[in-house]
Amino acid sequence: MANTLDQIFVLLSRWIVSLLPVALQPLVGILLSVVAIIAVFPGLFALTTVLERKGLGRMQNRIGPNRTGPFGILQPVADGIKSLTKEDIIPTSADAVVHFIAPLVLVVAVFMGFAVLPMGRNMQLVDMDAGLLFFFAIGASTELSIFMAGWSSRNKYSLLGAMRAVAQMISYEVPLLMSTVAIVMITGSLSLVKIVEAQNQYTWGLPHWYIFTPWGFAGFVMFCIAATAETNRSPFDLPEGESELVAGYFTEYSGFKFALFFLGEYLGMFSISGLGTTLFLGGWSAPLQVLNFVPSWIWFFSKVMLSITVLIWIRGTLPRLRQDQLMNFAWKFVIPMTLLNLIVAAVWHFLGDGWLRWIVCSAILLGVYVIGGRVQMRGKKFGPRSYRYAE
Amino acid sequence: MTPLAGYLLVAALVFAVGLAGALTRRNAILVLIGIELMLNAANLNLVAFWRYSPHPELLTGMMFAVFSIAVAAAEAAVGLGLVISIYRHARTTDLDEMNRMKG
Amino acid sequence: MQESMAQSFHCLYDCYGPLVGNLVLIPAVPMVAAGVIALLKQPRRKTAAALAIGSLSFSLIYSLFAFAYVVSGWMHGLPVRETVNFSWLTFGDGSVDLGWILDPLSAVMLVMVTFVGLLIFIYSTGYMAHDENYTRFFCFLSLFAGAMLGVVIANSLLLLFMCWEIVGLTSYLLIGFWYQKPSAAAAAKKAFLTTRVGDIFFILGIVWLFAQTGTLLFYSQGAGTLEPTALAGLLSAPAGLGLSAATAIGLLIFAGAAGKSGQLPLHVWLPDAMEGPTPVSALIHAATMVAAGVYLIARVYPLISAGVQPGGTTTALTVVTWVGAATAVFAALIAVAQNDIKRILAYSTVSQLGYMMAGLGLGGVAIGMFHLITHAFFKALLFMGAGSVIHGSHEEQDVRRMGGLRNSMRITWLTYLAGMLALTGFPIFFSGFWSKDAILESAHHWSAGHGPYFLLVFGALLTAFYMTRQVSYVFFGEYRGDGHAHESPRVMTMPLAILAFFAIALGVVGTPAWPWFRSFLTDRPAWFDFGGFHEPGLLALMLTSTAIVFLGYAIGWALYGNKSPRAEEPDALEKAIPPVWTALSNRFYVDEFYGGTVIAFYYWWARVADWFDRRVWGGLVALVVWFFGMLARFDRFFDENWVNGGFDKGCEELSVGGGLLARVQNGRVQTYLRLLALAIVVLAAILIWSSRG
Amino acid sequence: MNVVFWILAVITVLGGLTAVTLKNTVHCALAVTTAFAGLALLFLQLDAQFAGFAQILVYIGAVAILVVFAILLTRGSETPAEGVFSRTWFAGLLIAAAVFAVLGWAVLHSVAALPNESAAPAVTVLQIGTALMGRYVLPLEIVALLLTAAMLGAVIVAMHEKGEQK
Repeated sequence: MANTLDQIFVLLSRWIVSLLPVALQPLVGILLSVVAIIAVFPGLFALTTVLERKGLGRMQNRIGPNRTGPFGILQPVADGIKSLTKEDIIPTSADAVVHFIAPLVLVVAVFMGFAVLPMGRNMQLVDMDAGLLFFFAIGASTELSIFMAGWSSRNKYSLLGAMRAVAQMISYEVPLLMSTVAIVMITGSLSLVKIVEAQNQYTWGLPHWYIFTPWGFAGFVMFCIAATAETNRSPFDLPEGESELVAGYFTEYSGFKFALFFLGEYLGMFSISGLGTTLFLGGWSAPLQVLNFVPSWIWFFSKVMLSITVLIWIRGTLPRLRQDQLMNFAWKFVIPMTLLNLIVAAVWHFLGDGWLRWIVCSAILLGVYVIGGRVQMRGKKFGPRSYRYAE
Repeated sequence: MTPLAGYLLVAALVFAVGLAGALTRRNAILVLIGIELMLNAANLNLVAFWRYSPHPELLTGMMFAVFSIAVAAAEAAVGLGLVISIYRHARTTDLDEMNRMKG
Repeated sequence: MQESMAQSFHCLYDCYGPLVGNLVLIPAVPMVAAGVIALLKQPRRKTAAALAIGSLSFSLIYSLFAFAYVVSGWMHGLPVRETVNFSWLTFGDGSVDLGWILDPLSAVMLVMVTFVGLLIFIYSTGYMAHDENYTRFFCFLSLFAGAMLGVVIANSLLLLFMCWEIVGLTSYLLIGFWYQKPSAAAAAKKAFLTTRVGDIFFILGIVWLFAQTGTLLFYSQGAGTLEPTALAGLLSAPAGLGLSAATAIGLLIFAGAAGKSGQLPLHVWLPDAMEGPTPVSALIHAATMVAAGVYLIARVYPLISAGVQPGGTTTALTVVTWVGAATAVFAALIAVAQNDIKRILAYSTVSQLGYMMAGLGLGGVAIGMFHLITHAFFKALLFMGAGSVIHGSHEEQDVRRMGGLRNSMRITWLTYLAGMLALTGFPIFFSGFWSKDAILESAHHWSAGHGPYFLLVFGALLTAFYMTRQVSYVFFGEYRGDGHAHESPRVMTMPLAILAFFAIALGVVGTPAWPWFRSFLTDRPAWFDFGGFHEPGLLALMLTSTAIVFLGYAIGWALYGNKSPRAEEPDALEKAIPPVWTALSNRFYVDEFYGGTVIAFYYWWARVADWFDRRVWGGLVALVVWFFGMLARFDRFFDENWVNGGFDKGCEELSVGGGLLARVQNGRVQTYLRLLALAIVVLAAILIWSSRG
Repeated sequence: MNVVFWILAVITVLGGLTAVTLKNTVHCALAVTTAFAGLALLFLQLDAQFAGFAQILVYIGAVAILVVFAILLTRGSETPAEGVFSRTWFAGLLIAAAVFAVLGWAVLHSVAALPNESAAPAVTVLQIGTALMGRYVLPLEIVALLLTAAMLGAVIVAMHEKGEQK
């Protein structure tokens, strides 16, 4: 029972495909999954916008949207309609073609990223042998679209925003990649499916998720930082820092294109947190052996949503960085630490099983982090912060 | 399936186009772009020959391509850095005006 | 347990427990610590000390584990000798292997070195507290500790030699630690060079050994140099002068050991080494490094004693014995007439090392090593006590300007007394008694004559004498220094107390009744029975040595006891027998002798070489210069009149041609690129064309 | 003759052509990016997944961005007054054509000798990794060194005037 429930989507698609003539079957099979992805994630996107706006509202001591529908549930629908019906403005001096292409490229690229994410047992569009590489290759091409958007709309805010975004994304792509390489080293495969399966084992009912190893944990922290920067979310949201440059690279966008950008942003968020889940949090594997009866896809999506919530929480909590701080942080702290992580992972691998590797690896990491933190924080003063809540 | 010749012809064409770009454009950056195109054409040849070689499992050609991609990245970085610094000095990226080394 | 032991004992080439497999950590960790400390900034004193002490305590713990492992193996009747060997570099079909070893010898030595070392590290935090080069000091110290431990665990003569040299280096660095003192710098140089003399012989021995056996590993499953097959080969190989290769190599290695352990005639550097900070003297020049020579001999004992019949001896052993005995007495004599508290101890160290060597030569590894261990403890104790005294009486080193300190420095006094009694071999209660007694006993039983026996007994007498002299100078009478003495801080006295305890207690494991130590090193089971005392002549022997020691105390007390002579008035002994005194106080003129012979020769030779340079070579050079000068003149003449004309013409031609070529060189990248492409086209065309036909 | 190949080929070549002909430099950069993408897809066509993804990652992810940055930093996007083509563009074009002629001629001449399709090699990333760490470890190290040197060089070349400006 549990198994059928677990595999329900797979079985469903198989069944549908089996109805068709053989010639069409592979094509339709793929199409089905694509459609599923294209259907599911925008839905999630709608859900998330509400979540974010209400959550942020609570954090900032506001109510958040609560007019449309019960508790403002229908807010995204309203937004969607609004953005669709709005006039689509293209600045006269803008470079029309590029201005038009940019959002498409972004959305397409982001959607392609989902192709390799295993969202449940046997639930991935393709199990590519170089899945991780594919993911990053696709992710890299989003930068270009952002640049196109910024440059084409002939507006210094947009241009600045784009430049910032690109610089930031390039700088943080390195640690993002590095922090995952450790996992590739340990798993011995770039295929996300294999990586998840490697984590889907249990000792004493506890899972072998990589986050539960010293290097894995450190890598996860680094990954989160880099991912937040990669998706241009606060505290790394300089490219669209409202207070500095109106809305960054999509200042000049309106109507549906704007919606596309918005969608692209959130999809990027999903895909990156999906990747994080897959790499560190054991993908679709259950957190406890006893919970295995719950369908795998439920686990995957709940984990993704969890990490999204954390992202929202961070956005509600942390102040925005300055550009130089951003760069220094990337090149002087995150990247060295990810490099260190590689070494630690190697040590872990070569020390073989046993308690020794736990002690050694944790010792190295702790030592370096403490010292590094000291060096970074030298001469910086942190005073207490006082909040005042309205009753 | 496509014969090897097809790939080779495409590679040759891309190479020629790149060369033309490198030879005809004024802007140093575009010359660099042309050179990148030529490099890519070479890579395509490498990969194609690897694919059609009797022993593709030896990976030779593809490895070569991968390495040349890496080298090309380095080349682009340095080249563009040079262009920028030249621009700082001469306030131009026009190759016709960069003839200080004239004999 | 049993099986694992058995398995590990009959170990094949590279099967060993994790414990032995990682044994290299013991030296490695302090060395790494040294490296890290070297990178520290000077003000980071705490960090440096913490690093050094932490790393060494790690080594200590690890060594204790190793020791326990060996002991348990031995208790199960399965003597442990596990080696980890690996090939360091390979040439042709030969290869130089390195490796490390865990056996009773190295285990005991490991524990001793790490333990004493740790105490001395702790002590130094107090002693060097006011030195601004604190970090450098600890860097050197832990480097030394690492190298020394490397010497201990080495299973390859080459690895041992490497660490040996590092040890020598650190000793040099530490003796010259206060290099701003010219005397210290000189002493450091002297130590380095003198030990070099020994080391040259040593490496000769190593090379020879390698040439003979093709390996430098001590033990590797029957293929090692110390294992029967190799030894048999060495014995059979002649080396001229009626010596076998084994003997010759043994002697060469012994020369190296003599250099490190300050045996006659290479002892001159050791007393001067006292220019270094006192902890250094205690650690390097009393407890560990100088013992390295003894340890080396103990390690290669199978080689030196190759082909020995039970009860008999070999040439090498005889040499070792005689040198040792001679050194023992010689140094003791000199020690009688020294006034620098540390120098006295230094000479006493030399003589004790003599004892160890003699012990090795006479009674084998166990006896020599036992004295080494006990001596390490009480001599370290004495040195640190001396350091504490010096510290307490305002950097005063002259015993005549001290005195009466027994009241002002209680702990130091008591611990020092313990050390002194142990050194002189006060009966029953002190470790020194048992270890020295064992040596005397074996000397007494020695088949090849009684010479060493009498020498050593005389040495014992002298030891008792000069120690009494020193103690009564330093601690009795009334204080003659300036200011008034004060006790040293806790961090310095605490190690003293610990060491004192061991100086007393260690004797337990070496009594004839319970020769635990000896049986441990010789892989025999040990049991307790008083029958040990009933061996013929043993009790008599013990009584004799006791009598001798007390005689020494008596004379010493009679001459110096409780009276406090002024520094300027002549020494009591000098009043008694002036000529002897002058000879002794001038250390038998050994330094002067060397100065008169070796060094003078070098000076002379240098002068000759200098003259040769100036006159002969200088003249030649001048000649050549003149010749070329003439040549040049001729050339000039030739040039100006004939060459230039044609050359100018050529130049014009060239410049014209260059002008033409320069058209092409128009500084446009694309032009060059174009030419390049053209060339490619042409070449490719030619290629294809040729390939067609 | 399969369709995908031809589509990709056309995309690539067109991308290249537009890249070298367009007036606006940024457009050129974008066009050349499409050419890169086309080439990457051609690699995939040739079952060289790894090379293809590497191509995308490096060229589209890094080189294209670099080029764009360079263009913006050098104000290259403003089309110069005296035309985008150098004075001697005609010669250049001729030579390029000649080169293509020679190459094409060579290819067409050796069509008969060219090897035929062999079975698609099952090359896993694992094999590539082991090859990189085994047979190709020296080149790998050297390339790593080169990249480091290049990075440092580029940084220094591009910012050595910082001292004067600040």
